[in-house]
Amino acid sequence: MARLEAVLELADDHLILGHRISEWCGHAPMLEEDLALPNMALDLIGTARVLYDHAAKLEGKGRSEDDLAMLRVEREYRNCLLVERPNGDFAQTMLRQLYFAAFMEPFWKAALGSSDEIIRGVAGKAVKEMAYHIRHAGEWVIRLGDGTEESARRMQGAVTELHRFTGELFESSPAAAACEAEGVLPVRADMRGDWDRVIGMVFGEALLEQPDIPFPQTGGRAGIHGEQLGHLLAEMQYLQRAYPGAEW
Amino acid sequence: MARLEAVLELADDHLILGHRISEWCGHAPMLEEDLALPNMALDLIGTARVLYDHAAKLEGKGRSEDDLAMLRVEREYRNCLLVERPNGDFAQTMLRQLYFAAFMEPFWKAALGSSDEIIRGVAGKAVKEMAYHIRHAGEWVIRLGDGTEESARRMQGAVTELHRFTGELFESSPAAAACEAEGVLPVRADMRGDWDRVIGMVFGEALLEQPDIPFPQTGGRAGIHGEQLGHLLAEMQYLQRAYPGAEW
Amino acid sequence: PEFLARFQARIDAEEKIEPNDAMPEGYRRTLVRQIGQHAHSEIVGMLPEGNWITRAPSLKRKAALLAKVQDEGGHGLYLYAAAETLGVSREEMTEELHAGKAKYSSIFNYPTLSWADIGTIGWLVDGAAIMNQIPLCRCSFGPYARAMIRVCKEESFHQRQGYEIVMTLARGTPAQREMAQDALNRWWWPSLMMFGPHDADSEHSDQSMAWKIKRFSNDELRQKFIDATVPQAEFLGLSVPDEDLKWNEEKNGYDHGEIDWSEFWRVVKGGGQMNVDRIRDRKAAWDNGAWVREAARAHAAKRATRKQAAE
Amino acid sequence: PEFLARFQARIDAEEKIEPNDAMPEGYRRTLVRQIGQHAHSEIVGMLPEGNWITRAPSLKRKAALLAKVQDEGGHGLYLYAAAETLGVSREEMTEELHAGKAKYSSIFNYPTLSWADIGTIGWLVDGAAIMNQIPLCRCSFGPYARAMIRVCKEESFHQRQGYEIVMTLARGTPAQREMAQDALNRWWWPSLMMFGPHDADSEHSDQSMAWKIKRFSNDELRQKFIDATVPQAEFLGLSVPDEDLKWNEEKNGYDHGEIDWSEFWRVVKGGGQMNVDRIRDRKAAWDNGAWVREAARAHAAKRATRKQAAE
Repeated sequence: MARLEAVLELADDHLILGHRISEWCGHAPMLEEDLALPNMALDLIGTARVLYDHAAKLEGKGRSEDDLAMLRVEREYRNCLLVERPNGDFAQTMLRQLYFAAFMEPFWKAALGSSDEIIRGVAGKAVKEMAYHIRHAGEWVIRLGDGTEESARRMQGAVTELHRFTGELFESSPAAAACEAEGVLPVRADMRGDWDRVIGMVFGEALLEQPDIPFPQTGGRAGIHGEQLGHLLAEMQYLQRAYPGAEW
Repeated sequence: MARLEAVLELADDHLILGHRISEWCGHAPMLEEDLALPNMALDLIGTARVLYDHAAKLEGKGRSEDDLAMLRVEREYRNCLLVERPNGDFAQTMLRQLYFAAFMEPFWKAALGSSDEIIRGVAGKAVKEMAYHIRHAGEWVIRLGDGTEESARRMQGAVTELHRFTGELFESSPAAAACEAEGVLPVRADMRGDWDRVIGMVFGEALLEQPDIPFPQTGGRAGIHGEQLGHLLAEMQYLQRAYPGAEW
Repeated sequence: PEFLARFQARIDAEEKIEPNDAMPEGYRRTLVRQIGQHAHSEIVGMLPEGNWITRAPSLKRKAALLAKVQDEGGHGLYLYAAAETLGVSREEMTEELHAGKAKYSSIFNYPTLSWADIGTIGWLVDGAAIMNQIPLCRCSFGPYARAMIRVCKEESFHQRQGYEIVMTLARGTPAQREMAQDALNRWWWPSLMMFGPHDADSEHSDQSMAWKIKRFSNDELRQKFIDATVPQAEFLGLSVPDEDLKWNEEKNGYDHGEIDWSEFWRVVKGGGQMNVDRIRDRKAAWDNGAWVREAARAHAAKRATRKQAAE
Repeated sequence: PEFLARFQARIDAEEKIEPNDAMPEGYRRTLVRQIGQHAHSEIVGMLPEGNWITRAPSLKRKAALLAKVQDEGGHGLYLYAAAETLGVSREEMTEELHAGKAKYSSIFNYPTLSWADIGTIGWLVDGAAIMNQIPLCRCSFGPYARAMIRVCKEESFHQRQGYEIVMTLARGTPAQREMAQDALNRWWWPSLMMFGPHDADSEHSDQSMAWKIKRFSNDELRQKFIDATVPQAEFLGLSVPDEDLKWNEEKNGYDHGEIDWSEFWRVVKGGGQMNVDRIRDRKAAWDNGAWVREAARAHAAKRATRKQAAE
């Protein structure tokens, strides 16, 4: 069922990125970021919860939000590769967040007109959150890009590392394409203009250049992930797996 | 049952240290060590297998070696704290290995006279392996301790980090004490002399000093582990947990 | 001496002391030490709970735990700000923590070994913290008192949330119930130690009482905590790991067994299982973040220069 | 030219060329490149399998996988040693790998996504490697030929072990069976690509044939591999993911579908999913180990000095 699959793709994007961000907890470079990072993680996980719940109902097999979030195997996760990339340093974490939010903000804005009521509801809240993520992460990209020599080097390193995963954001899986045709979800490719504009503005101030990407990386929507995802899942699923059927 | 518990303590020590060492695989500082480290891991895991199998039979509930190794929860593992410590850098890894092997070598030597046939069998093989581990790790401790300024600093850092976990090696849990009284296992405290002699010799050549330890750390035999062990187990147990009852 | 008497008179009249008011050096020092320790406790306290964020058993629990740990960071922030009004910077206090010169609550030197620990910390550790902190909402030093009002509200939310986690486990499968009992066994005594040594052995106490920084003695607060908590454990069907615990009709409270003070002092002096790891983790976060903070300063300076040039 | 003729005569007479023998520069260069690539493939090949060591599903499998990855390191060691006889150091070759100047087998740029991948790599990837390597045991260059004899023995052990893992899964639960089929789906085509481009598109080939570095063409070896492997898949009840695969009675072998060469070239040129991560991991291991290697050198020098002083 196309809508179920497409909703899971979105849910997985938000959960996995939220999980990655949550790994920073207690280890941020300053106390203010020990507050800001969980904030962003909470936004993402909150959105994921509504989407998994929606997916569970679309599926109609009695599975719960947690069953979908925590009891699938690696090949069944449908998140894009960008969100599963390891945190790396603070520059990579902030850039990854900017890349993602600069896509999701116009996406959710467009989704305000979805024919699916739940999607509209998610969009209303998420569009504001993503605008905040763009602002917060964007400011850091600028500060680090135009900060010290070291921070500029690391920021450019982050671009080299992550830019190749951004193309996948604009690609629609067959399931997503079906939802787009029905007006359930916005057309992913349509976000390109807004994304380019935001990234262009931030990069301009950050003195960064968008690199040429000879080999964009994709595969997440088909469940072909990088090798880090399995390790993330082993942790994330541990209790659910170790105590099958328990309530928490 | 005391013997079951005491055998599990030994098995857990070997498995967890073997697992830690195996984490180096493909990431060692030189190709020769990419061969030597798996060698040591294989020795440890090989010993663990025989011990788990022994424990499973002592228990007599139809559990297998893998059930015991992979399907207990964190609080049920009985390994000492030393072996679960994160790998840290190569200096820490080699020092941890030396500390452990310098205890196990005389232990297995004494266990050659055990009243338990399986223990005698394990001891015969393990005593040689531990002698090799002492040699290999000891040589690295010497090289790094008396190498460059950086390596000496790291090696001394490793001593500061790990020495406080060595006291636990010489302590017998009630289960172990019962086995010692019956002649099943050697008395742990009796290894002190040999251990001190080996460590003293190596440290002498490595220009290292044994620090005073105001607060020796113990707790592993009661299942009070550090926070890293849970993460190790989440990975190690993942497949067994995700596919209950499957054969591999 | 006349100044001291006037100061004490203000205190006795329950007036709030504000940062710009004249105050005895001892009063200032006591507060800096206490508020700093309190702030550090919030920050270090993020680590044992943070240890379970990536393994939280459901999305709801994961979100709640994230929010809780975030709140603790927030408390740290208010408290550092309150201490800063007394003329020490957050940076200085942080460096003292990393150098092992400043203390933080010893409870965070115990490891979190199961999910039940997360519930139990909320229930017992936040519960004990609230007992300590409610009187601080009336502390004579204004900024500290105001910070505590905010902190206490959030803490009691955490306490209820923690209790609810433990209740879910206590009413869950046998394995979950065992997990809950095990956590209670491990955290009970350290929680009692959070109130500090017996009154007879407590330094700093009398003067702090006189200055109304402290309003109840360690033993009074500990008794309140026990009296409040034991019935909660009973309600869950869990047993408090103290054979000598029993109701004393006469004092209308529980008598409890002897606390192992050697354990208390060992952990205070750095010998707890996690002391070394906690400080290492905090220091690593700080050191690994140095380039970020430096870049932020450098960027702010560049921006200021540009702005000036443009004016 | 006279020298070249004499050299070719030796080759034609199946004489082994040894490191100190005179040899054409092209022969030397070809061998350095090929042996180096081969060594790098063993080393990089430790990573995708290493990814599952900490998650191996049983102690027996964990030990076998460790031993296998260790063997690969050993192969790397013999092969670097064989290349070193031609005058390039292991260090130089390693730096070329890290700088992206030296290649390694593209197959290792695919991720290992499930435990079945570990079996499938043994079965297909080691299987394909053996097809390539058996003829190399008769390579005209002595040290390479001798290294390959040792390597081949171990590889065929790995291949059987891999097949046995896949068999266990194929005969296991439905989920395990699906895992095995999924792994075959993902690794089949990349394994066929391991033999290199079609003969018509293959550089270096003719000269290597003449020099007896190579003894069969890419397409010949690929055909052998397919003919050997398809019945193995059938025996397991797994389907080879090629709709055009069918038995051709006439040629006494299988016809297969068209290989996606654009995919092949993309990965060779650095665009595979794991190319960047593989080199980063290797480089990180090397860079993080620099202080260890340096200390070992420093210590050896100190020891030598002391020994001299003592004599």
